[in-house]
Amino acid sequence: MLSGLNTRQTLAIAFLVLWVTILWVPRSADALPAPLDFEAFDTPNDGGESLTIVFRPDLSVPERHYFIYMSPDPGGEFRQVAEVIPTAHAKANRRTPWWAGRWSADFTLYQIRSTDTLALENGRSYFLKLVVKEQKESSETEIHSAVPRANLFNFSLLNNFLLMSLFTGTVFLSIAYARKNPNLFLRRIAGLDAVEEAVGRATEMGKPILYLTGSDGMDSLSTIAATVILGEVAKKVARYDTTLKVPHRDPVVMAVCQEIVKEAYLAMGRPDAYKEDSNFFITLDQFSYTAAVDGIMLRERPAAILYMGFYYAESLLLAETGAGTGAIQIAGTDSDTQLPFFVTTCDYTLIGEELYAASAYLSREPVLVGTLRGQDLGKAFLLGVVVLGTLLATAGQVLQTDVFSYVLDLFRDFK
Amino acid sequence: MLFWKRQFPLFIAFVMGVVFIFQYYIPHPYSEGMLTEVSEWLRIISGFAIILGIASLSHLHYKKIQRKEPGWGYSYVVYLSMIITVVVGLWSGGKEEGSGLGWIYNYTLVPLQGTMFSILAFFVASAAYRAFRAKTKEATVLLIAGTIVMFGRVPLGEYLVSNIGGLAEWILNVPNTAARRAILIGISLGVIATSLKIIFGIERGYLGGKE
Amino acid sequence: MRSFAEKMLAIDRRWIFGLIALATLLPLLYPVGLPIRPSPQVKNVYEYIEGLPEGSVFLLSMDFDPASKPELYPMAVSILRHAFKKNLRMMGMTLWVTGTGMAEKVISDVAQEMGKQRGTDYVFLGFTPGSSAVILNMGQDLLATFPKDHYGMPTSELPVLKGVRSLRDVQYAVSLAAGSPGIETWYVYGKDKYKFELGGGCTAVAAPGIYPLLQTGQINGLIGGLRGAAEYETLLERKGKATSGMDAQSATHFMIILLILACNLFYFVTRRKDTRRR
Amino acid sequence: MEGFLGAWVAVGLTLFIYSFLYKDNPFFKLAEHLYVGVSMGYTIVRIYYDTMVKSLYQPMVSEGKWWLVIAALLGLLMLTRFIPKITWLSRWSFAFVVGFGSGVVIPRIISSYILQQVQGTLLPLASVGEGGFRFGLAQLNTVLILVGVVTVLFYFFFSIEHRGAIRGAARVGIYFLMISFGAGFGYTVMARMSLLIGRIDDLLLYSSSDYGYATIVLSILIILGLLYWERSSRKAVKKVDMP
Repeated sequence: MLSGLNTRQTLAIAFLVLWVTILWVPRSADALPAPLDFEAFDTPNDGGESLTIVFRPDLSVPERHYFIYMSPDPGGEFRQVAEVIPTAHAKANRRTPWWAGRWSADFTLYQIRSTDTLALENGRSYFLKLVVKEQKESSETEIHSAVPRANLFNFSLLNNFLLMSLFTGTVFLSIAYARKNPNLFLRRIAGLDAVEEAVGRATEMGKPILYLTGSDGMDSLSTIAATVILGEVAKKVARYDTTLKVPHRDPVVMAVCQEIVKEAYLAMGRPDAYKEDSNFFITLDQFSYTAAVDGIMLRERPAAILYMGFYYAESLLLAETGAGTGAIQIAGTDSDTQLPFFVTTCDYTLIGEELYAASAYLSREPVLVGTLRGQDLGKAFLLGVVVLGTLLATAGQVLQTDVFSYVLDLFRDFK
Repeated sequence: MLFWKRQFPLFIAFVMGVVFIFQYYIPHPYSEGMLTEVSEWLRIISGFAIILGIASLSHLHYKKIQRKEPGWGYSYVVYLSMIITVVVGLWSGGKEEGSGLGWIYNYTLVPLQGTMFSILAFFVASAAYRAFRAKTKEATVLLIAGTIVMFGRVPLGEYLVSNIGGLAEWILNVPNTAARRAILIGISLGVIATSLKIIFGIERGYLGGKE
Repeated sequence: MRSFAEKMLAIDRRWIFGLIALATLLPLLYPVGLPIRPSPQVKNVYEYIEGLPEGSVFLLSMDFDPASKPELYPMAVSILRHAFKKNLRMMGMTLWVTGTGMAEKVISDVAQEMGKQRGTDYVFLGFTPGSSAVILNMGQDLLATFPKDHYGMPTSELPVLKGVRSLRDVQYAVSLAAGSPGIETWYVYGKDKYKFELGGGCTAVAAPGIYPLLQTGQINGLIGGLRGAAEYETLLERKGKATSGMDAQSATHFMIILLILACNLFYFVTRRKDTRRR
Repeated sequence: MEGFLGAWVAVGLTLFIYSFLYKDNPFFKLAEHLYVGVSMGYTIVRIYYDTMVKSLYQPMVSEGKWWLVIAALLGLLMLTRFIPKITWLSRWSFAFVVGFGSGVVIPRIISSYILQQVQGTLLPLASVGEGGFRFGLAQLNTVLILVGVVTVLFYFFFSIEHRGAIRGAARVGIYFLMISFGAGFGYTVMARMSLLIGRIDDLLLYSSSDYGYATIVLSILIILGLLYWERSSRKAVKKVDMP
């Protein structure tokens, strides 16, 4: 009977028989291979109460499920703590930079975290195994143990740390350089040249200057920059003998500004002209402060209004009222969402970083000018990174290689 | 004595600054706990500082009344409304649900806040009328970008010009993103440099006088 | 001509304020109903309700306070109208104590308008503290969580709740939320466990944060902001507050654009004269 | 009843504030001073209960967090500003607050303002797909963003003179800034208009009979009040002019 078949038919039958055998013969649980390279360890770079497991899944079999079982003692009862979906891994892998021990893409990672129902104590041993299930069959790995710990340094943030150190070094070197060469060039900042003009105009008109320090507290750097500029403005005000009014939204900022203005008058040799209530408090609330300051603008008609520091939605409510009174308006803010409103309503606006350059520009102190030079070096560096990095990324894409990611990862934000 | 007046505050700022730079890189629970704790302390400090604010505000209006400055009568309104709110608030035990304090909040603070905020709508228009003039090339660019975005974000705009929404979206996502990114990078360097100056005692203006 | 243009350039701001006020007020009083193209995510909510058989149990949770009223109140009105029109069994509630009064008002107003009876066609369960726990309890035993409705009627005796034991008996739930507890809470503690379909509505500011839930199918549709509410009104073919609100939006935007065009026109008139004189 | 009275108060205050759009007037002044007073009173109540009682007193007494004494002391040092001789003690608190703010901000701003912004820019300028190189709209956008970031950064250089190529780059940067400001302005208009629509909607609601026509009655009263005020203030001006 078989003789009547040609080779192709024979092969087909043989194949069929083979298949049937594979499907027919009952297999033991061991037939399902245990996942390769299973490991469990303390999750690195974290605050503890967490463990991580890795293994190499067989991605060619999508119906295979992987479960983690855990127990606080090796002989005890193992509870299922999670199911791991192996394909979800590729994304997660990018979350760790290469210098903090990244696993290659064929590994799957899973992080077990302490939750309300599952407590992982730091310093205690836990025993884990991985169970693979496919339909009714299952197999499991040998048991691994791991101890969750709180770590002392997050190596994922190493690039952040290095940038911080690099920039700190640059700033100090620039300051040292500026001390030796005090006459560094500074480009013109139109808004700050106008401060002198504004103070002069206020003197001529016999009207006050209104100065706002922004809406943030003293722990915000924008506010600090604003108070430093206030010191310089107060010096000019003291020299010209004009009135200065600084309404406040934060009592701490008010207290600091009182010190600063007092110091400015002292420095100008006019301590007698200093008035403690040129800095005064209105209220903490955003819009009642705005209403009150708008009222001050309409009633006292200041000759000049300076807005420095960080602002929120009140920016336009203040600046447009000020524009209506005909005062010279100079703004300086690093709140990027409010910049459009200041730019459209004020005569001069210091944009972003210019706010931080202002104190150096007004005082011309070598140390401050030096830091400005440091900032410029920092910018030049980042500018180079952006251009070269883009070229590297393009090269990587064109050459279909991942090798440049070792450089590019240095400028990625990891958590 | 001069040490406590001058150097010690600088030392505090230095220690606080350095500790909280490093805090970021340390994932240990103690480090995280310290951050939350000190943030709480800051709240408590400003809680006490509010007394300075109350004093300043009361002093300001006291002087207005005393000198009979124009509009001094309104200073009584400030005192009265402040005292009434505090009394009602203490009476309500600080709770707002169905209490007098809640009533004050819902029927005075909420509408006042909403109204002040909504005045922005008028100011946006008058600011646009004044500033969106093609005086210079820069102003022209600003005006065109602003108009397209305004146009593209309402049904009528999309109705009149079918793809204007996409163009508005593009302006927001491409040139706007680029400029904002550079602004943020610039700001960050300014902030870091200023922080360093404070931490290392180079910038000490905020401490005021020399004595 | 020139002096007129100059005058117009230096025009008193109050004229502009007046124009903006008119551009807002008139469309609100006399809505035009400019065509609005409904987006798929709003359509999904509408079509799900449209597809529910009469007598299905529908739950509307109004999780917002007066601060978000302009955006979420019109949504509540439209959805309620839709549900009543479809003769669904309507359950209203809120997870925000500050929103109780408003939720009660909207539900009784719309019910009165549609001629629906409290207790037989709809029930307002009101507020009970606990946020996520409330949802979990409702999943176990709805009547025990709300033994009485907002008006003090025992829920076990209400005809509208006949046969309703827990959230499992709910066919569709919609959370109109201004924050947390809200859509996410309903998903995590409700839909995920008790397997009813869930839709959402939120403020425009919150919408980008809710979109991921939509993409993963955790909610079947989303009504975002005043615009979303207007789209729903369009689908329902019943123009209301949101549509007129969108009209007002269009009108004010165009008023500003017209003002900008006008000021540039005046500006060019004055400038041309300047150059000629030179 | 509470709601009825509340509606009248809310409508009155809303209209008082809007009257400011006409000009500064007694109604606005009243609302403004009332707003300052109420907000200050509310803040005092909230700080007392939320900060002093809940965050300071209770944790110290019932949870034994004795170290909060230090925070309280730093807070009390602020109050030395009332005593001129020891005012300098308040500097310790300033230094604490300012030092904390300066330290905390550095690594965080590197993360969100430097790394996240730079990483968003580092994208390939060309993609390689099935048909070889491709340079589509997405890539054009990438190039534009790169150009924008670079030129705007040039604008921010302070210590080099803006001449020649740098001047050119900075000029382009200024255009990018202007587009961004225009777009930012236009983008915000919508949100601001929604607020106004919300407010006007409320006023329309309160003009119904349920609320005793509050909006209509109060509007008329305020307009009459303003007219009276205008007339009397004009008279006052005339009197001054007379001699």
